[in-house]
Amino acid sequence: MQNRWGPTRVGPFGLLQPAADGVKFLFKEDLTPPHVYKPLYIAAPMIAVIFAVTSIAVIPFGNALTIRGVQIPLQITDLNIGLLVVLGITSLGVYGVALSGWSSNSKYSLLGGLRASAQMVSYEIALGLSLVGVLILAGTFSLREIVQAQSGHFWGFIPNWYVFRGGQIVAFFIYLTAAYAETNRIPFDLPEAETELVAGYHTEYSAMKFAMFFMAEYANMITVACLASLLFLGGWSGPLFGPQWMQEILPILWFALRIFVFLFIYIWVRGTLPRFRYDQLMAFGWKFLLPIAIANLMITAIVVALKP
Amino acid sequence: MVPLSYYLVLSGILFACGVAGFLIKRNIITVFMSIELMLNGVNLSFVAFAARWQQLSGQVFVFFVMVVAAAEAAVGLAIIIAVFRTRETLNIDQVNLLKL
Amino acid sequence: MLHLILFSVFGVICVAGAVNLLVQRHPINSALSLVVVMGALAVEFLLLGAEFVAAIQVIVYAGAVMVLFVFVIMLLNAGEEERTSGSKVAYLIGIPGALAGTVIVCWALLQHANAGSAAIGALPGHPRDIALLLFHQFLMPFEVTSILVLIAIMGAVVLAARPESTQRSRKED
Amino acid sequence: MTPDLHLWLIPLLPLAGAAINGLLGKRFSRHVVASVALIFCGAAFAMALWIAAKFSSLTLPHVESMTAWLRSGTFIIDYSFALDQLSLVMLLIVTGVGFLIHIYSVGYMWEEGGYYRFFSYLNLFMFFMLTLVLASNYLLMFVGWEGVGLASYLLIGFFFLRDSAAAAGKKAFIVNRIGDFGFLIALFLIIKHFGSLDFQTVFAAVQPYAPETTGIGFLTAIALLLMLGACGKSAQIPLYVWLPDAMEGPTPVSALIHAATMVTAGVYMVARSHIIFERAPSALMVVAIIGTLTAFFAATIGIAQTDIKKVLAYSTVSQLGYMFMACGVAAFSAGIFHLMTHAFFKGLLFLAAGSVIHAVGGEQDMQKMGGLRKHIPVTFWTMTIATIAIAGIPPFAGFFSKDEILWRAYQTSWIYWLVGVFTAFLTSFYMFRLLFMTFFGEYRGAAGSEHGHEEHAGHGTHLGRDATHTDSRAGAPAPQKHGHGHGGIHESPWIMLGPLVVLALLSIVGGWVGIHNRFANFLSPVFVANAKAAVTFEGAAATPGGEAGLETKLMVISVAAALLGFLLAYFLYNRRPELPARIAASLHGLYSTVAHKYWIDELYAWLFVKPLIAVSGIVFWRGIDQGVIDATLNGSAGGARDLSDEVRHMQSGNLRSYAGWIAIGAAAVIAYMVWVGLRAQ
Repeated sequence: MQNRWGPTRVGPFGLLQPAADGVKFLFKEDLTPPHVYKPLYIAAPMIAVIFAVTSIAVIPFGNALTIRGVQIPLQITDLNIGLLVVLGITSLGVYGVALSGWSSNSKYSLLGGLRASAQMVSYEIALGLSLVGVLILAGTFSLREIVQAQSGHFWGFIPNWYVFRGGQIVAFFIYLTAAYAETNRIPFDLPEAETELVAGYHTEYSAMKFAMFFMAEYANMITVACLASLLFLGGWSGPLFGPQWMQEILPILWFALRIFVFLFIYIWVRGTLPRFRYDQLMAFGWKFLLPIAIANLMITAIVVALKP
Repeated sequence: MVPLSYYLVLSGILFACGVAGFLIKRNIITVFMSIELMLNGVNLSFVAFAARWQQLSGQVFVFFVMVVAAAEAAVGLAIIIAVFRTRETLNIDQVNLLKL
Repeated sequence: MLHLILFSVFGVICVAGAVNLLVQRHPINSALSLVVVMGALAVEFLLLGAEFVAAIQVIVYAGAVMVLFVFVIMLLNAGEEERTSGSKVAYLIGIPGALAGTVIVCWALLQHANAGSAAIGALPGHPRDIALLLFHQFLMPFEVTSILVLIAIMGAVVLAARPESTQRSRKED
Repeated sequence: MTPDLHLWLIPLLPLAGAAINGLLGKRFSRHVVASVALIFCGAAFAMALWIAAKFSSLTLPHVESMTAWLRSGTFIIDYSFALDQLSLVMLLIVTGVGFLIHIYSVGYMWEEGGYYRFFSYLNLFMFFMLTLVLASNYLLMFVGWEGVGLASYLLIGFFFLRDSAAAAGKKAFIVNRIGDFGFLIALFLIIKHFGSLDFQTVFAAVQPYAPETTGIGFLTAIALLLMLGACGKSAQIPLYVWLPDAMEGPTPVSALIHAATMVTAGVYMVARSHIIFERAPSALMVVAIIGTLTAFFAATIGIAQTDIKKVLAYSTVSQLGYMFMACGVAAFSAGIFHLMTHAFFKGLLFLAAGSVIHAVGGEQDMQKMGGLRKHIPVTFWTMTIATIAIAGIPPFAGFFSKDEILWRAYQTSWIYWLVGVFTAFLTSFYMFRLLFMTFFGEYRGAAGSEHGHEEHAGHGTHLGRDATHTDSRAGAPAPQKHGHGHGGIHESPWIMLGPLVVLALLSIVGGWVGIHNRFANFLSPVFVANAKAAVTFEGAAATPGGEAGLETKLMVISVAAALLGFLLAYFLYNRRPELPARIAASLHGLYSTVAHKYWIDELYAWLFVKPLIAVSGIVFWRGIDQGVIDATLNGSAGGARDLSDEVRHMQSGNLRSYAGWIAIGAAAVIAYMVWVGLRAQ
């Protein structure tokens, strides 16, 4: 772990630093370099952030909250095909990266965009396939039902999470790896590898447009963490205690805790692992993750089929 | 309630746009996209007919069309890359060696 | 009524996207218009109840196939379309033919088809039902398609791979 | 419910061997090739024995149908195999003799190129022959029939580098085609009249017909056409010319295909179709006449031949004539009996001849042999046994079967008998002539012998390995071991002698099964209709005891004829070897006519081949092919070219133009469909 200390000037322990950064971005001069293809140059960060944020729409945060007799489902909309929608919308996020790279009319950006699109399309397959094992076990696409299928314990104390069941721990790690690649995080951050491509696809961006890419990236990280929690770690389940209102609130806390852990791992990995080479990245995705994911899928399917 | 023929007409228009694209576009990639557009139009008619006859097989067929389209896109784009590599052009009017 | 409004709105978006595909001269704009068309079509599918198809439409078409297109456009650095006129036939015969065909079909559909009408979600296509169809009634076509895809993958790899001669010379460098 | 015997396995085993050797044999060593061939062939033989062991428990005929082959309306052909007494006998002969000859070939062909090819062909032949024998319908039989023809063609032309071998292969194939043509038309006639090719169905349908004693009906036509096919396959007049030439093939092939099995397929087919023949007396008469004539005619040619294998070839033709004579007088079981004994002794003769040829280094001319008795005793003794057997001297195998035939022939007409006996005399004469010329007297060969004697000591290890004759025959340059290669006259290795001995035993005892008509009784269920038909046809076929004395008399006469032949041969070729030349000189014209096989080949060439070539050249090639067909085609092609020259401008190579044409076409189709649809409403 060799991460530097962050700036500590703003607020206690520098906690307000993100807010300060945001304000700073808003007020910086919004440069538009010459020779860029303007419509897409402007649209690209929007696309990125829009899709990143939209995909959270179908993710449930907990059971319905009952406040003064009014039931508030902790989810914007519950779809039968919730998981597919998440996957679909995240898959559209590629456009933001790819288009920004192309429209910047800069070789670094273009290379970054190319890398990003190839990488994200490739790893999306492994990502999707790693989830299918869980889907076979749960038998539904609805995220809420998947979470409900994970309630309870087996052997008395181990929670019924899919990460512990049916060998899906393999799928979990495939998912985690592919998710890092999907969100362009270290060790798969080749689209923005600063040692090779200056800053990759967002080299030519500044001010709030630049910030939007980062918003999109972190939003995607949170989405991915949400999905991991929901599919593998039992969603918002956890010990409930205390008075009524606390029992209402606690699931949200448990869910947030899981996401926090995932985000922590993100940063942890960033500090630990070096970056892949591009051909290694592709070979890893196609020749290692994908076969394992398919094998996991086959085995799970056979086990489920043979189980009476 | 929307008459299903509206859906079919929409599908027809999309298909016609695809045909027109094939006829007037010069860029191979765009021509290829026109084909995808046609396939999409057909997909819509499949789904509409599925609703008309209350038969899910119509929707299953959309699935097949998509798979074929994806395969076709992969091969087609590979061909386009190969063509570009040898002829250094994407203009379909200049890729016309297939004649007597 | 809501159905009609939604249908019209997204139908118009569809057609607008398709026309934009034709009008735009830069392939990347065409590609993005096509993505819009596909997204709007997905909504039309949803209106007819085909939720699974809609999701797949977004994932496969918009998320994968079109990304591939964009990728190739970027890779080949395809520029503005040249306005060459290589084919008189396409304009003199093709366009009128396509127009005539479309008009005839649309006329026949609007005037003489009794296709009935559909409410929102006319035929719910749950993934489970579709899967049952796919893996029972359509198992054979499904397997055949999978072989097709396999062949397509291999074909794409072979076609897009650099010719061996250049590969070798690159290694020697 | 009879047990499932898996009859299909029997033909398929050799096929598997053929496939393995044919596809992979090139990489195998000779040992592997030989063992593969032997294993699969031996397995078929073992299976045949197993079936024979279970035979008594079967309900006959035992038909096993694999799967449908052709289904066209009511016309159904299955892949089905049938087993009855007749096919069991054939099965045992084919697999047994075939297996022995396989063993023999391992040694005989050891030094040849294309070893794997040879065994692949040989196994292929076994497959087709077994298909032929086991088939339960005419079409499957025809498959085997054509297949053995193919295998025969391949094996005759095995040394394809020699022109004569290739030509002989072609000749055999083409002459056979003429016969097959007849067979095929017969099949068409059968389909037309009975709507089936299945043996049981057809025969059941034929059963009610009365013999066509007056006039010639379709049964006679079918029978004659079948006979034409049999003539081709079994080398009968007028289609026998291919068989002597077929001796170009390796000797084991001559033994297996052109003596023991394939050429008897015609006899088998006639016997199998006996119900049809019995109802066509005039066809039967034709069969008998052809058989008798062939027997006599070929025997006379055999007298003057000097090539050891040619003598045997004409002898085969002659013996086949006997079999047809038997069939012609409705003594089918006698024919099959002779077929069996003939398979033993003629196979043995050929193998022994091969051993002789092997011994003298590839020489086939008997005039250059002589005195071999001392050098190759085993071969000599086995060959002597075979010669006695074929001459018809009791108690050897040939006596029983030939006597049976002659007896039955006599019952029909004494002319057949007379010719038959005279032929027996000739047979005995030329066979002993062969024996004396080859094994007695002084060695008349080249000087190679003394050369060989010098190296006699070290020779034993090279037994069978130095068959340089085969190299020279294959047109390949002689190998470097030429020095000691030509070697002396030496006995063949035991892998070749073993089969000789087994066959010699069979040649001795093989005929004993015919004592007291046991063989005929065994086959009688197959020829059960025989007796009835024979009654109507002949009047008094059922042998009453009173005729036994006559039978004995005839037997004595035929044995006497054989002994006479032996004595004459002994006198001419052992006592007074200079005499034959003088006789030949005094009978100059007759002798050369016989020696040149009555100029039949030349006659055929002048009568058929030349006119055919001329007619083909002038009428078909110049006239029809060039004048009509080519002119029409070229004319239309030219027209098409001119037209397309105009239209090709549509083919601009521009994709968008193509799309334009498609669009307008699609619009037209859509318009038409909408119009039709609306009109229907």
